[in-house]
Amino acid sequence: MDTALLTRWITGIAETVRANRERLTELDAAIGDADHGVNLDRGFGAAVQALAEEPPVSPGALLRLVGGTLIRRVGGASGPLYGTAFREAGRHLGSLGDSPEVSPAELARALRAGLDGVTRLGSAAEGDKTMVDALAPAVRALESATASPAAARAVAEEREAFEAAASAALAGAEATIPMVARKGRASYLGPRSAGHEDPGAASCALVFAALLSAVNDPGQG
Amino acid sequence: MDTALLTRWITGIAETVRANRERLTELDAAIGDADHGVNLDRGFGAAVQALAEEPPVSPGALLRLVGGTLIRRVGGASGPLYGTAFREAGRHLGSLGDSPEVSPAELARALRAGLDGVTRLGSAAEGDKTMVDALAPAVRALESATASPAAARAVAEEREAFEAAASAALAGAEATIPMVARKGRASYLGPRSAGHEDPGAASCALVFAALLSAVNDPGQG
Amino acid sequence: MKKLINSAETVVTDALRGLAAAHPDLRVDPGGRIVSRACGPTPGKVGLVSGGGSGHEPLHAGFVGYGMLDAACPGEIFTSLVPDQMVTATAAANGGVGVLHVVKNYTGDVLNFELAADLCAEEGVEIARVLVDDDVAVRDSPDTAGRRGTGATVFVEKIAGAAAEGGAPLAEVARVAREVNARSRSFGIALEACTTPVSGRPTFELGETEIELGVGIHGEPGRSRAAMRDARELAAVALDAVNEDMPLSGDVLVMVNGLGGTPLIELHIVFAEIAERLSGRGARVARSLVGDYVTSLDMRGFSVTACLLSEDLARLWDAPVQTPALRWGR
Amino acid sequence: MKKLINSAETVVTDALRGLAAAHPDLRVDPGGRIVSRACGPTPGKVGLVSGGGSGHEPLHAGFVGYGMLDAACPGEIFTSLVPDQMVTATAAANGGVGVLHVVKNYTGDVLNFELAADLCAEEGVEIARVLVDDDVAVRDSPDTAGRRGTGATVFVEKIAGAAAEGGAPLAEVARVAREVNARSRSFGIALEACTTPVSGRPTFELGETEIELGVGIHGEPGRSRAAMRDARELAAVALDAVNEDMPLSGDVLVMVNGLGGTPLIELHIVFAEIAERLSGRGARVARSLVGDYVTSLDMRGFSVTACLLSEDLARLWDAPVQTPALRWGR
Ligand SMILES: Nc1ncnc2c1ncn2[C@@H]1O[C@H](COP(=O)(O)OP(=O)(O)O)[C@@H](O)[C@H]1O
Ligand SMILES: Nc1ncnc2c1ncn2[C@@H]1O[C@H](COP(=O)(O)OP(=O)(O)O)[C@@H](O)[C@H]1O
Ligand SMILES: [Mg+2]
Ligand SMILES: [Mg+2]
Ligand SMILES: [Mg+2]
Ligand SMILES: [Mg+2]
Repeated sequence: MDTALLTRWITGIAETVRANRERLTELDAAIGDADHGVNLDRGFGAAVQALAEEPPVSPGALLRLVGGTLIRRVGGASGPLYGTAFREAGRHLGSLGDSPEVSPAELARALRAGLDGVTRLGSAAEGDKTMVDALAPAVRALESATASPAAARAVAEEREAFEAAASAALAGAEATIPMVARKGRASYLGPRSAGHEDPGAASCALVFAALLSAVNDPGQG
Repeated sequence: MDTALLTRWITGIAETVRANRERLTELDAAIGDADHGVNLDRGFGAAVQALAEEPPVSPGALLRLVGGTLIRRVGGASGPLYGTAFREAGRHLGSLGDSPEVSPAELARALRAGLDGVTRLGSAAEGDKTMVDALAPAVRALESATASPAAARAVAEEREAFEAAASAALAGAEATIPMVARKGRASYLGPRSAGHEDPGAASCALVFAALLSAVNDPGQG
Repeated sequence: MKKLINSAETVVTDALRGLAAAHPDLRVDPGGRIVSRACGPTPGKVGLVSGGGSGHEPLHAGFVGYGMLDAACPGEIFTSLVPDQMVTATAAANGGVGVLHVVKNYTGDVLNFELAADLCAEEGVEIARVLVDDDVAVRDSPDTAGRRGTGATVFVEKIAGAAAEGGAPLAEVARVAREVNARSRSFGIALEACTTPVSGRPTFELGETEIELGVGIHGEPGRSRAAMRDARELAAVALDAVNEDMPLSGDVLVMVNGLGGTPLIELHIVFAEIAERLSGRGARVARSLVGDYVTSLDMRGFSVTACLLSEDLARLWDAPVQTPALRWGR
Repeated sequence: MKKLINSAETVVTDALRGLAAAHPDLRVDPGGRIVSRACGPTPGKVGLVSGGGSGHEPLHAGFVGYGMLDAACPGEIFTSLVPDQMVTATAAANGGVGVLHVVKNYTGDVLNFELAADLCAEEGVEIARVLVDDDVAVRDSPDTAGRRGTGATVFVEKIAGAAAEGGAPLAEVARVAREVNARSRSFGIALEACTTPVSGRPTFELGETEIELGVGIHGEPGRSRAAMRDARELAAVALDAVNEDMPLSGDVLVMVNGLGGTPLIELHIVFAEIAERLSGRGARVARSLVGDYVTSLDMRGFSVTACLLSEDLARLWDAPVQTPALRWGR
C-alpha cells in the first residue's frame, strides 16, 4: 500500500464527509452542538489540499501530514482526536523507517497506534458512545484479518480484511445508538443521549468505508 | 341631563372600550403601535374609579375629572387628546356656572369646546385620519339636532339628536378607511396607511354610541 | 410568544424593580415610574430629563447617571409617559438653573411633554425642550407628524449631558442638544417584528425572506417591504438612506444599534460593512457604538445612526460618563 | 432564519472585522482569529488568554483590555479554537512572567488547549491553566465530561485579570482564578433554541409553551424539558438549581445573563425576582451584572451565575476594567 492509495483514501474521506455533512451535523444536533459535519468537512478538505501542495513521500509522512492538518484546522473535540489518530499512526510508521510501501498488517498496527493515541488523549473506553466505539472494532478486525503472514499477500484476502474493518466500524457506529454517552458533549444529556447514533462514530464508519473503496479502486495511476 | 346620566355614559364607554379592546389594538397594530385599546381601557377604567371615589356634583365637574384622569393615566397621543376633549367640555360648563342639569344643546356646545381643544392641541383637521374625523361630525350633528329651542324639550327628539351624533361618529370613523394619515403615528406610513380604519376615530364612535345608550337607558335610579 | 415576564400588566414595574436592585447608584420609584440619580439633583447644574414609552431599554433609564441624564420616566410599553411623571422627574433633576426636556418626536410624547412643561413652568422651573427627530424613514413634511426620534436620542443625551456636567447654562445645553440632533440621522431595518406583552402577537408579519425597511421603534411598520439580503447590502441600504438625507463626510460618530433580539456578533458584522462603506465615501468612523441602545422589545434587526462630529462635539462625547448602559472615563 | 451575515462561512471573520473597526484599542487579526490589546503585552505582568468557539459574544474578545484579558482567540461558531491560535495569542499576551490559560470545560476546548500548552511550553513560556466548570445542569461525575464552563468565565477573567494587573505572580493569579471558579455556579434556561448560520435551523425545537431547563451555550439540549411559566418561577428554578449545588449566603456576585435573543427589559424582570429570592435566603446581591455577556447566538432565554464573594474577591471585582464589554473605574 503506497502514498497513491492512501491519498485516494484521504480524498475519499473528504468526499464522503462532504456528501454526509448534513447527516453528521444532524446527528450532532441531536446530542451535541450541530457542527461535526462542518468540522470534518473543513478538516479533510484542508488535508486533501495539503497533500496536493506537498505530496508526501511515504505513507507515514502522509498520515502525519493529515493528522497535523486536522489538529490545526478542525478544532472541537474531533479535531485533536482524529488528528491524533492519523498522526500517531504516521509516527508508528515513522518509527519503522517510513518505507514507501506498507503492508495491510503494518497499516493495521499503525492504526492501532492511532487508536491508542485517541484513548490516551480522550480517555474514552468502548461503550462511552464515542468514535472509539467504531474505531476500536475496526482496528481489531483489520488486525485479525491481517494476522496470518500469508494474508498480507493474497489480494482477495486483503480486500476481505478491509471489508471486515469497514463493516466492524459500521456495526460499531450503529451500536452506539442505545448507549448513554459518558464522554464528550453528549454526556451532558445523560440518559437523554440514548437513542441517537454518535456523530463521531458515524464519521469513523465513513473513514473505514473510504479505506475499503480506496483499496478496491485501482486508481487512475 | 345630570351627573347620573353622564356617569352612565362614562361607565358605558369603559365597558364598550373593554369589550372592543382587542379590536382597537388590532386597528392600531395595522397603522400604529398596537396599544390604543389598552391605553383607553386603562384610562376609562381609571375614570370610572375616580367617579366612584368622589362623585362630582355637576356635569361640568364630572367631565373635568374624567378629562384630568385621562390625561394623568393614559399617556400616548390619545391620552392628552381625549383628556383635553373632556376637560375643555367640562371647563365650558364651568364657565356657565356648573349647573347640576344641562340640556342636550348645552352638552353639544360643551363638546364643541372639547373638539376645539383637541384641534388646538393636536392641530389635526378633518381628513387627516384621526379621532377628529369622528368627533367633528358627531358634534355638528348634535349641535344641529339640538339647535331649535323646542328640540331640547321633546324627549323623542332628544334621542334622535344623540342617534344622529352616534351615527355621524360611526360614519366618520368608517370614512377614515380610505384616508392617508397626515397626523399621528399612522402618518409615518404615508400611502400605506390607506385601507385601514383609524383606531382613534373608531374609539370615538364608541364614545358616542355609549352616550346614546346612556340617554336611552333610564338608569337604575 | 414566550416572554420572561410575570404579567403583561406588571412588565414595566417589575423591570424597574430589577433596575433598582442592579443599580444602587440610581433612585428608582417603580410605582411612580421615575428613575433618577441616587445623589439627587446637582445644585447649579442644568438638569436633563427624558422619558417615553418603555420597550426601548436601555433607553432612557439606562442613561441616568453622571455625564448624562439626571432623571428619566418610562411610560407603559410603547406608550409615552404621562405629564405627572415628567413633573416629578423634573423636580428630581432640578439643580436650580433650569431643566432640559429631551423629547423624541412622537405625537404622544410631544403632547404629554407639552402639558408637563406647562405644569413645571407654573411651579417656576425654567424648562427648555429639544425635539429629537432623526429617523429619515419618515419624510419631514406637513403631511406627516415629522421624522421620528430614534438613535440620535443617545447622542443628544450623552453630549448635552456632558455640556451640562461641564457647567454650561440651560440655553447653551439646549443649543448643543439641538445641534447634535441637527447633525444626526438614523435608519432602521427589521428582520422580524416585535411582540408586545399585551397583544402577544408580532405587530406585523414578515415572510421567511421578507424584511421591513425604515421600521420604527414601536413596532410600527416601516417605509416598505423588501427581500432579505446579506449584511453588506443591508448596511448599504441603511447607510445610503442616511447619506441621502444628510451627506456624510469627515469625522462621523456611528452607532450600529440592535433592536433587541439581534445577537452582538451580527451587529459587528453590520458595523464592519458600515465602516468600510463610510471610508469608501471619504468619511471616517471617528467614534462608534455597537450594541443594543435603543431597542424595540424583541425585534430582530438593526438601525444605523450617524452624527457629523465637530471638535467640540467629539470632546463632549469623550467626556466621562457613568450610567448603567454607557460608561467610560470614570 | 434571517441573519445579518454575508455568508455562513465568513461569520467569524466578518464579525472580527467589525470588532476591529469599533475598537481601536484592540489589535485584531480577523484571519488568524486573534484579538489582543493594541498596546501589546505588559512586561512583568502575568498574561491572561482565553478562547473558544464563537457565538458567545461578547465572550471572549469583548473582555480583552486593561484589567481583564490580554488576548482571546475565537474559534468557528460553537467550535473550540485550534492550538495554533492559542500559541499565537499566548505570545501576544506574554509579558515574560507566565501566561494563564482560561479554559471552559468542554472536551474540545480542553484537548485543543492541552495541545497548545505543550507547544507553548516547548517555546519556553510558563503556562498555568484554570478550568472553568460552573454549570450545575451537568452532574460532575466520571459518567460525564464534567460540568460545563459558562457564566463564571466572566467572573474568572475579570477577577484574575485584576489580580494580574495588580502584579500578582502566575501561581497567585491561577489560585485566584480557581477560587473564583470554585465559588461560582450557573444554570441556564432557554425559551427558544439558537440557530447556527450553517445549519439554518434551530438546534432543537420547543413548543409554544415548552422551555429547556439546564440548556448549554452551544445549543446543546439541556437537562429536561418543562412547561413555560412566569419570570418569578423561572428565576426560582434557576436560582434553586444553583443553591442546591452550592448553598448561597452572605455577599453574592450575581449575573443574570441574556442568551442573545432576550431583550434587556426581560432580564431586569428576572433579576428583580432573583434578588428578592436571594434576600429571602439571607444572602444579598453585593455586586451584579444584568445583560448579554455569555450568549448562544440568537437563543432566547437567560442564565444565572452566582459567586460567593470574599472581601478580596470583591475588591478585585471592583478594580478598574476597560474592555469593550466591561468597563468601570477608568
Ligand atoms: N473524550 C472523547 N474521546 C473520544 N471521542 C470523543 C470524545 N469526546 C468527543 N468525542 C467524539 O467527538 C465527537 C464530536 O465531535 P465534534 O462535534 O466535531 O466536536 P465538538 O463536540 O467539540 O463539537 C463525538 O461524537 C465523539 O464521537
Ligand atoms: N395630532 C392628532 N390629532 C388628533 N388625533 C390624533 C393625533 N395624533 C394621533 N391622534 C389619534 O390618536 C390615535 C392613537 O392613539 P394611541 O394609539 O392611544 O396613541 P399612540 O399613537 O401614542 O400610541 C390615532 O388613531 C388618532 O386617532
Ligand atoms: Mg459538535
Ligand atoms: Mg398606539
Ligand atoms: Mg403608543
Ligand atoms: Mg463544537
